[in-house]
Amino acid sequence: MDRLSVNLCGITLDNPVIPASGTFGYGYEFAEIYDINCLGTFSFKGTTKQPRFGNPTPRIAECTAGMINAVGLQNPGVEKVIAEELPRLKQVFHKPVMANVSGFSVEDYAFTCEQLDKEEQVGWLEVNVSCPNVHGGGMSFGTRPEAAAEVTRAVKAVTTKPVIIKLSPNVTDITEIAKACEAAGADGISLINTLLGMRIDLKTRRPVIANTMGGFSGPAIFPVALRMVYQVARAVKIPVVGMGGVSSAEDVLEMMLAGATAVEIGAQNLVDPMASKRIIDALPAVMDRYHINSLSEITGGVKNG
Amino acid sequence: MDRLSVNLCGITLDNPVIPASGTFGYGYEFAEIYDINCLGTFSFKGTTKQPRFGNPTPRIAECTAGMINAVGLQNPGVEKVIAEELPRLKQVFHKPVMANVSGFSVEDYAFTCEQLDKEEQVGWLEVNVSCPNVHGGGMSFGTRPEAAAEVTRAVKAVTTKPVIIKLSPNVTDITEIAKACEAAGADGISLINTLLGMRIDLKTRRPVIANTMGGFSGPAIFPVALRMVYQVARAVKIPVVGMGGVSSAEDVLEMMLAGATAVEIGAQNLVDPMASKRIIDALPAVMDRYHINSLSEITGGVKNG
Amino acid sequence: MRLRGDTAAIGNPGEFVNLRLDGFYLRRPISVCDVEGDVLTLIYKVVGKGTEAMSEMTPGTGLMLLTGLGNGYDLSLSGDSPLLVGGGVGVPPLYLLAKRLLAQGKHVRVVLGFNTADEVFYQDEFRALGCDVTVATVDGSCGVKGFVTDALPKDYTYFYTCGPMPMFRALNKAVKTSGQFSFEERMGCGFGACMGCSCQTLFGSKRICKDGPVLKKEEILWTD
Amino acid sequence: MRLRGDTAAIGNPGEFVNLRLDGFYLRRPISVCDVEGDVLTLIYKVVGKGTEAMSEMTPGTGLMLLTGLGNGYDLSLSGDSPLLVGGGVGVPPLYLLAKRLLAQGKHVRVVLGFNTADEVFYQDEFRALGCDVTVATVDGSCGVKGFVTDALPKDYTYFYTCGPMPMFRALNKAVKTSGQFSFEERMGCGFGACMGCSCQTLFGSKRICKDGPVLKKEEILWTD
Repeated sequence: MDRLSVNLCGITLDNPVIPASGTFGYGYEFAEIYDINCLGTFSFKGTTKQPRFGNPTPRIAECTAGMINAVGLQNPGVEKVIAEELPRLKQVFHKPVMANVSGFSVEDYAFTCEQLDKEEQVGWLEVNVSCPNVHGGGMSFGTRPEAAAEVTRAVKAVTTKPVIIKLSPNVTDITEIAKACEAAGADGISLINTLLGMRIDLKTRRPVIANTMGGFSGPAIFPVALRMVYQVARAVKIPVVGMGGVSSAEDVLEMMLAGATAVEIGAQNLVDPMASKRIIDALPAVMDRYHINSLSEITGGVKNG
Repeated sequence: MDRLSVNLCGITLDNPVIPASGTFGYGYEFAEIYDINCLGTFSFKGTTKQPRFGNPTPRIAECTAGMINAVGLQNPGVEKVIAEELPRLKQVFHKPVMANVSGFSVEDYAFTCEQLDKEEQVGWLEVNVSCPNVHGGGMSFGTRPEAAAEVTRAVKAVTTKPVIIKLSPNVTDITEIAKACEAAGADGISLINTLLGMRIDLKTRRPVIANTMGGFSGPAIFPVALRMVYQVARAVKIPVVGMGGVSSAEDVLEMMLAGATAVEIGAQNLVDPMASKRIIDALPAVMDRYHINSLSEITGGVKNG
Repeated sequence: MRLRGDTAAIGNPGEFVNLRLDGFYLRRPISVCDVEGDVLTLIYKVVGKGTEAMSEMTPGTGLMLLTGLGNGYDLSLSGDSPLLVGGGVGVPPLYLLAKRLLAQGKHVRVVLGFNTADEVFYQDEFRALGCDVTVATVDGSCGVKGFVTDALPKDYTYFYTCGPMPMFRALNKAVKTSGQFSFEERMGCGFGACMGCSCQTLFGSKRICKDGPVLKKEEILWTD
Repeated sequence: MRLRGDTAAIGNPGEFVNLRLDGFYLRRPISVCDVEGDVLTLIYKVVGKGTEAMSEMTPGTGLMLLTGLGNGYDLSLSGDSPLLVGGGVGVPPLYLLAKRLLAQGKHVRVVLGFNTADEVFYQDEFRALGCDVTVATVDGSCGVKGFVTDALPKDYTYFYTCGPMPMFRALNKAVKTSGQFSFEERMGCGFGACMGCSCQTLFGSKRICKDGPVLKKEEILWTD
């Protein structure tokens, strides 16, 4: 087994680096820039039952060491994703892919996951119960343990592939929600989704984001993400996928020591399209510097303070 | 009325700039560097009933655009603060000061506030129900509406000065807690305290902070702070004091447009001892640039997106 | 701002580059004004902290940028005498376009709109290329008094434009032919990944950064 | 690293400066090695990204720093023949101390400890000042084989030391006189405001950055 490879819910990844949903489209924009088969896998654009245009623009605001987005789950809907996007994705990426799913009702989630579960290339279902940018859905499922558990149960009932629940950091106690998902049958937990943030344009005195608030991501949120990954990894027995502001190989190692089995790269892909590849290429030398032989050994390896 | 002055709970401030508790000691370290009477006021080091040494070191970790601290409410205890610190403070600062109070029980809070309320120079009591760095107290009061309300009621019952409750951002819905404090008689709300964060030292594989986690502050958290100030300002009728990553005059204006009556400056005082003075000096020119005549007019002035 | 580097990826006029600036998380998209060999010319207006930082850069400073972004203008539809209409900061991308059209032997008419005389720029450069240039200023301090729509020539075979939305709306009503509009929007990535700059068109949603910034008159969905 | 600027605030040996580095939020505290007129000498070891960035600075670069931080060593207690004990990165602040003590006509003995010969630095500079210098290396590749405690002279009137905690503990047991230790701790502000670097002493809590970094033997509370 290669020193970079890890096992996520029974599937071996060549490395733990996974571009996060919403920052990597369905892969082809990046495939024009580099061969994306160097990735462990990637989580494709959040898919819903119905097509969605998403929120009005502006959808993007810049912040110190980060950005706010309020895209609002723009996607062509699961039917079109299966009919048009996945075949194109298959042309440029030849590994199991992570299917990211959002919904507005328990039935939505179950329906969309059931469809994607049947797709050969789908290796994992990442169920997003934490989108901050849609009303009457998304995050509301991720802020109540019972609701998150209900979605988990409904999805598990109609799927065969590993189900990873993606949690929101905008909660008082994220371990409660993680434990509820685990008890409901989740095969893994991924966190954190974006922090709810806001900026105001002093010139216009209006929120920079048309939707007023949005999801804050980037290096700025890394310490919060690392803390929550650490807390959740100690609260559950299922694998944890860590994300939130990861922008270097060092960050990947820190996430893994905190308890992550694999690590997603989000906003950094947007400011540097080569970011995920650069991080993978940098890993061996950085591992050497910190005397890490094999990545699979360090998950949760942080010693007590 | 001067274009910079604002009124906080019945007391006029020459300007809305307030160094935050824990970043300004009792004032004299800064008084050696500049005349701190230029400040609107400042919130002194969090005071408890009993003396506290605080947490083991290291207590500080650096992050991208911010820092984590886990000082743990080090202070000489309310008796010594009144006997030794306040007389020294009086020598260097000649305006009403904000007394920051923490506790481990409702009785603690009430006792300490009652003592400080009697001190002539104390203008406001800022009750910290949100310290992330102490166990079995601090933040736990700030994460449950009933608990925060109970502290508020107990303090109000034994004090005469305006009581401002300082809230934690580490909650699912901060407006619930703010509303509970308002209903319990709070005269104002200040937010946000630090976000709970963590870093791991790759060399030692231990948390950088001896206490494992700590409070994350600095420019990185500004978008989260601004969002919560906006939410709370719309949820309550009492004044809101905004803080969290404020490091420029522009940030002050953004906080006020979001709904803040006054603005606290935290971590920035530590990396630039002149920060609060610089921000005050910069305000008039920045106000001109954005056609702001008087600061007291812009609180909550953000238009809908 | 003039930059020297690999310009191979820059194809059509109307494309943009995305600049990485120290101390800023997101890149800054700037339209290509001109490219000659390995020299890239960008013209920008200082509107925020980012462009302010750009204006303070000293010659010789290295810059990281992504080039060849966006679709750019389609020259094949221009006809013999295309009309180029630029408003304010929308003027620069039309320069390379004019150059290319002239190189194809077209007769290029250019109408440039500004608020006032002090804002007028690049009219001489367009004339030097051999374009037939008309300037309009809102206050009449230079050229025709009024908006670009008050300065349109009688006949032209096609139009290309870049400028603010109000100008686009007025122009869309005033023009007699088909043409292409180059749009602006706040972008996340600038290469089509984040869906941050999507807009609705008559033919579904398009990403300004990848499917645009240039859209054809026939596909634009005009709101209000 | 040598810096030119206002050094007026720098008083005692053992004080430190706090450097602001681009791209890093917290300042970097570095002990003063020497100050001559307006020239400040700092010696640091590259241990993290911050010191790495410092090592990549080109001469002529401007730096913002707070000077005159910390209490520094108290020279009045040195007696006629003080002993200076430095371990690794703890060596630099002893240089200015030695200089000042020699200027007062003291006979200065210096013991410098390192792991191995390649790490040895500044011994010649101390000799050039006129100190009586002994070097100890753990592997014996230079000077006495062993720790600084294996190289202590028989008699001295007082000691001053700076180095790692294990050396402090050993030294504390080995010394025959009173003396002063200069401590290291992760700091927030560096000027006494944040309580980030507090330590317990026999006389209550002290802030390494403001009440320290130098503590007297008699006040130190030894824990491990």
